[in-house]
Amino acid sequence: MSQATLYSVSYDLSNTIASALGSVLPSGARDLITSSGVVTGFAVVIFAVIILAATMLNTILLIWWERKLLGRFMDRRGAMHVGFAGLLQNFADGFKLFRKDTVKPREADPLGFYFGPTAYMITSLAIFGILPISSGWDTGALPLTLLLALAIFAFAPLFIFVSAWSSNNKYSLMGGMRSAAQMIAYEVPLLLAVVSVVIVAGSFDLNTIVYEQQNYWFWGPLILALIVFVAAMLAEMERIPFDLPEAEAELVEGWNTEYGGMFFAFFMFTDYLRALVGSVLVVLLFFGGWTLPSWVPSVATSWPLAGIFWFMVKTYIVFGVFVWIRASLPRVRTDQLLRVGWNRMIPLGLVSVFVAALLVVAKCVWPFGCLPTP
Amino acid sequence: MATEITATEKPNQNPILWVARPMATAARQFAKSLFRPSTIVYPYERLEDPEFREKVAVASGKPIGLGQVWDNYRGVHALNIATCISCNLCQFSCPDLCIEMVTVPGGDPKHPKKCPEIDYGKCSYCGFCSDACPEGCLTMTTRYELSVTKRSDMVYSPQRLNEVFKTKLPMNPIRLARPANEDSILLDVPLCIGCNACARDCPTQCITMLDIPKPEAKAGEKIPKRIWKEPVVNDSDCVRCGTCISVCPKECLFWGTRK
Amino acid sequence: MQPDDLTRVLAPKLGENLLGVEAFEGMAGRVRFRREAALDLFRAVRDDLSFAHLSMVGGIDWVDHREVFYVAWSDSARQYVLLSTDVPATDAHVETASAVWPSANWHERETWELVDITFDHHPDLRHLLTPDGYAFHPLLRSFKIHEPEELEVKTRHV
Amino acid sequence: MGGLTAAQAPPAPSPRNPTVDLQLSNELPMATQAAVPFIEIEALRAKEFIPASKEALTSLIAEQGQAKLIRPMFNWSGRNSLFPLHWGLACCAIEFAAAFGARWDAERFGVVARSSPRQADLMIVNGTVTWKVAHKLITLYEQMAEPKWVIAMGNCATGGGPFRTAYSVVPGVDKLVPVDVYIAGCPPRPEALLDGILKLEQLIRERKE
Amino acid sequence: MSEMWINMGPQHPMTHGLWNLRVRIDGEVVLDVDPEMGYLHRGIEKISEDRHYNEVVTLMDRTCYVAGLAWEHLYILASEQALHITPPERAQYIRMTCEEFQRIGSHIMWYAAFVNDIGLMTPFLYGMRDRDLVLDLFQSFTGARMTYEYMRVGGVRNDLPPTFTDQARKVLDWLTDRFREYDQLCLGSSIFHKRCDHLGVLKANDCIAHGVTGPMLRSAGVKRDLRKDRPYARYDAVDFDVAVADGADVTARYLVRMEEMRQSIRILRQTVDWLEHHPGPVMAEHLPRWLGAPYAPVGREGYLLKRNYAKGVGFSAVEEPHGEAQAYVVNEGTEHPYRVKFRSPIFANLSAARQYLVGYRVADIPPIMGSVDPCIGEVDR
Repeated sequence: MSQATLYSVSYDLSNTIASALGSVLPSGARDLITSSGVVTGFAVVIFAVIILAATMLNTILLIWWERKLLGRFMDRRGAMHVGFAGLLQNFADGFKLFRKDTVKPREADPLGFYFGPTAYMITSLAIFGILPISSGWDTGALPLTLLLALAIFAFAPLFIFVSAWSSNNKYSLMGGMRSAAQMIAYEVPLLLAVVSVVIVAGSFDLNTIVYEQQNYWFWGPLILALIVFVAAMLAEMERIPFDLPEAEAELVEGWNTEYGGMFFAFFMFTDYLRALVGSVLVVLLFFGGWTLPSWVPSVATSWPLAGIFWFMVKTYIVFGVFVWIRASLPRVRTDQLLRVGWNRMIPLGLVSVFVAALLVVAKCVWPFGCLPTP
Repeated sequence: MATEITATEKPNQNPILWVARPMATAARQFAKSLFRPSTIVYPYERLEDPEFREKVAVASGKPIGLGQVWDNYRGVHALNIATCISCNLCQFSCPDLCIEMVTVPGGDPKHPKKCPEIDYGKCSYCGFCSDACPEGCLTMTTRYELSVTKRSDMVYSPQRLNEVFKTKLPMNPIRLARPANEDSILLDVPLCIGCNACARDCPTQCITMLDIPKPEAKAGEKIPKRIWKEPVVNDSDCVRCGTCISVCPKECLFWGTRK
Repeated sequence: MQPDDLTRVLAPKLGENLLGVEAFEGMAGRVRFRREAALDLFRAVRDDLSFAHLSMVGGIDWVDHREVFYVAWSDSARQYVLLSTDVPATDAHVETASAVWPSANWHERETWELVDITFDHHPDLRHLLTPDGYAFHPLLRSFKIHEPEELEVKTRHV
Repeated sequence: MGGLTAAQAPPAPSPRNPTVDLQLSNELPMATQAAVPFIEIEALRAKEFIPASKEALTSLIAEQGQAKLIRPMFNWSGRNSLFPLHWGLACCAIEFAAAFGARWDAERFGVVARSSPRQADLMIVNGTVTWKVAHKLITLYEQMAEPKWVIAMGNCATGGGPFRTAYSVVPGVDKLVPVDVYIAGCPPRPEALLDGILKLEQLIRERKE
Repeated sequence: MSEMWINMGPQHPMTHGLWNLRVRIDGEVVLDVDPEMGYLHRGIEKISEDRHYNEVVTLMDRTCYVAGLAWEHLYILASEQALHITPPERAQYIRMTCEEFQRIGSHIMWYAAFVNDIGLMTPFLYGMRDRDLVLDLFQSFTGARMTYEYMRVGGVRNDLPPTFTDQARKVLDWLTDRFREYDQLCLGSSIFHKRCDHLGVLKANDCIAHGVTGPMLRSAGVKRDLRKDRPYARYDAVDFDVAVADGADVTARYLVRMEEMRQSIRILRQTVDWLEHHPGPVMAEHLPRWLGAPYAPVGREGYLLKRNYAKGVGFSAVEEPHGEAQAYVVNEGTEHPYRVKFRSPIFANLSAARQYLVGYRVADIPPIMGSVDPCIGEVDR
């Protein structure tokens, strides 16, 4: 049997369910249910559910991971009394927010007020439909995965601004404007960093990009691009030191000041969802995705789902670095942030594009090695 | 950096690589707290628990509970009803007016025994009452957990305070010595009518009524109608509660320095 | 700086409006003046005696009259000075010091609302500590705080 | 020694007062015994890495049964993630902050302060409430979304504290908003605040609607 | 965006207390500010008039809740002057020890709140952790963490426990190391300098004109410290330097406060040594009966009508952690002070808010206000 992929797993599952269902049904219905069209459609649904569940679980785990790590950075324990080592803490938070009232301010615009956070979450969730997490565990042959992911990723400021504006609060409005400004400002360096990776890999397909990293991971030669990418990602994820839109010290809770209950949960959840996207992209673009260096003994990778495992480990370590940054740096100011974005990050990104071009021309660079021959 | 500071130890903490220094500090703290953070896992570990202080707080090398002397913590009061003499000093010393003297069983009907009832919703835990208590029967313990769901549960009756006393919590060991030059109760002799009120109500029974000679009636002078007794205060037994002054109908007792 | 030094400088400026300079422990002295000469005194104290730093303005209600006192600090003499003036309770007003020392602004607002002493020509005489429109002046002696039942607890019933 | 000096050692028992035992008791303080048995499930989580959630859930399901799972579920989530409103009124705010500090770390219980009243479900009134701030407090309370709770922390919030005779102080925040848990203390220790929060969790646990 | 007013407070993460800063902004630029105080006005001066001299001490802890012992010291000094009482020397040293520890505790609290304002979350927890050590120390001899009720007219309530000196030295050693860590987290970060340099500048002239004192004044280069200029207690007997910086900005205030903590450690090492070797009484002898007791059992109206005490006026000024605090106590020969008036340093520092906030950005308000270190309890009283 060939290696299990996400699609094959869901297809098998769908097939099993269909035949089990069909065995107890009369023959006409059995034929309908076990027909290839129904099974395939059912497989697609299962496929989506798996992705959704895995994403949500991972995001919640990511919040737990941040809380525990942050606790240790701060010489305390973090959530620990709900569930094993506090693992159920975020489920409790989620349930509670789900049950809690959402108060809509009287003057708020209802359409934007409810549409903003919902669209913010849905668009961010959609990214996971196209991100590969191991070989075969993806939606299949989309040639422009990276571009599509970044395009969907860039929707967010719009929805943030819509929800901030609709909640009719001065703090929300200021937070929304800051958010829009900084996301737009950092979109350019983000794309420049990505472009340098794309130049080296020669493809927008994330699978190909990972494949191209089999000899060396890109973070070594493209360290400049990595720095630009991480900085821009921090700004896009709105994390310290670039968490100006929800700067607690001056804007009460930033653009989600007026949100409570489920919509606040959407915001909180989506923030971490985007953090997960960021970490995943860093791993995919610069740290070889689910692959391990060739000197690692094959026993580490030969068992099933090893690719997913190592991919998750890398993702969580990358996110741990984000937490480390959060624990040790203060917040910058809006004008400084924008100045850094336009004056430093864009030139650095251009330089990294140049470096990437040199890398392609040189093919082999000491001490990293050569690019794989196509 | 434009700012200069006159300092003995110049803070030579200029940035290295923009942000490397704080990140290194945070990482160092991370490594330190990986095994045992400074957090006290509160309902299970308690600072006032001496065993915890010795085994974890001091031994772990963490700054938990350094410099603790818990016996003198000012928490809930403990009242020993048996030794309370109903002198009201705690009530009068209370700056927050949270102590009320209520009758407890045990006194004689003429002379009911009164013990403090404390409203912890008003008490500011200043310790004046336990400092004032001449018998040491009202002390403060290390108990501090006082969350209730009904406001009226915060009022501790004398019996409830007595229960706290029976639990033998560590109690405040500091007892203040009485001042050397305490004032005494003096008598404004011409005003006294010998009514015995002060001796009757004295919580320590340190006032005795002594007979005084009835003066001879002189011509043109009326002998005042009174009982021919006069209070004499035993200063060594007196706790200076001032009950006698307050019950005196003629305001003839007052504070002063005995010659 | 001694009280005599203060008198030497202030007497020519204020004339009979200077009621006297007394010694005060821990201070350069206590200057009593008539309120008519307030502004002259402030200027003299700040410019001639170099008390450039006004620390405190306060009022005391002596029932029959009210007293306004100012505490100022001199960096050169390293001393405080206390200035005080009496104003009648029925007509309690005095010239503001905030033209001379800007720091008097809030102190005078506070004194105005708590002790009911009006400061003439004050730039911004609004309520500071009490809510807007608060009609009482709590630090007057006639303003009682205890409710009767609260005092009841304290009275002796043996 | 003349004047007032403090005797550090316990004084010799006076003839009138022979029973006062000022020695340090070797037993655990009474408060410990009083507070621990309130929920057995919590007791299982004494150490961070003891798996207690399984037993907790099993016993929950066993006790309540499938049909009654939802209400306990919501109560469980409600009591385990209390977000207090982040504001400081007076002295107790400092102890409130200390409870969130490294030593007591209220986040262990899922208590995370939120600055916006919309996202908070617990208002900890940590200090003296004056009449000037009273209507803002009520506004904040009304801005909080249901379900919401109020803890009156310290004596000023409970009954005005030392300032209740003053002209500007509300004698107890229960005159303004309904209070669920009162914590006495002036200010209460951070442990006492956590104890009050645990008390509130117990209240929510027993809540039936 | 056109101009608009926003209210920062009374419930706002920036305020560190209960006050309202009304800000007129244009985009992100601050055009005007108007602090609105009084949300915590508890009438302490009025309540004091109805209290016994020693009972006012309980209010002093709550007046400034981060520097309770300094305020107790302030009030006690003024009362002693008004009542003509001199405390014994050991009591004065104990008070100095208290005040310096309180300065460290207050400054650590400032540090924790201030770094939180610029978005640094971690040092807040470090600060609270280390401050708890100081509070533990206070608890070991006063019996409370924050509201001590320790000082009395004529001395202090009780002597220090025998273990105090060892524990105090341990705490001082620990804190010395931690202060280095604090500097690494703030000064070692270039983002901190980007945020705080040349921010909230208030030059020396403006400081003096608006009555600004304390670290804000010293950060503007004015070397004024009441402990040196007008020594109270026994500050003339200890050796220390006044921390002065010349930046007049937020960084300078940071540096001044950190240096003050180091100087406090220096003072504390001297006073702790002194206390170890000089036992003695901690309460003045021959106090009047109603004051001599550390409690006030008979101080009610009506019981002391036949006594007359000497009248007097007391004034004291103390270099509190936030600046120069002053007290003015009028003794009219009764058991209650006739009038108590306090001067809070932050009251004056906040009144100059317009001088150091206008022209900066909205994001700069929290760090600037954090560097002022507002403690609203003592402003509103």
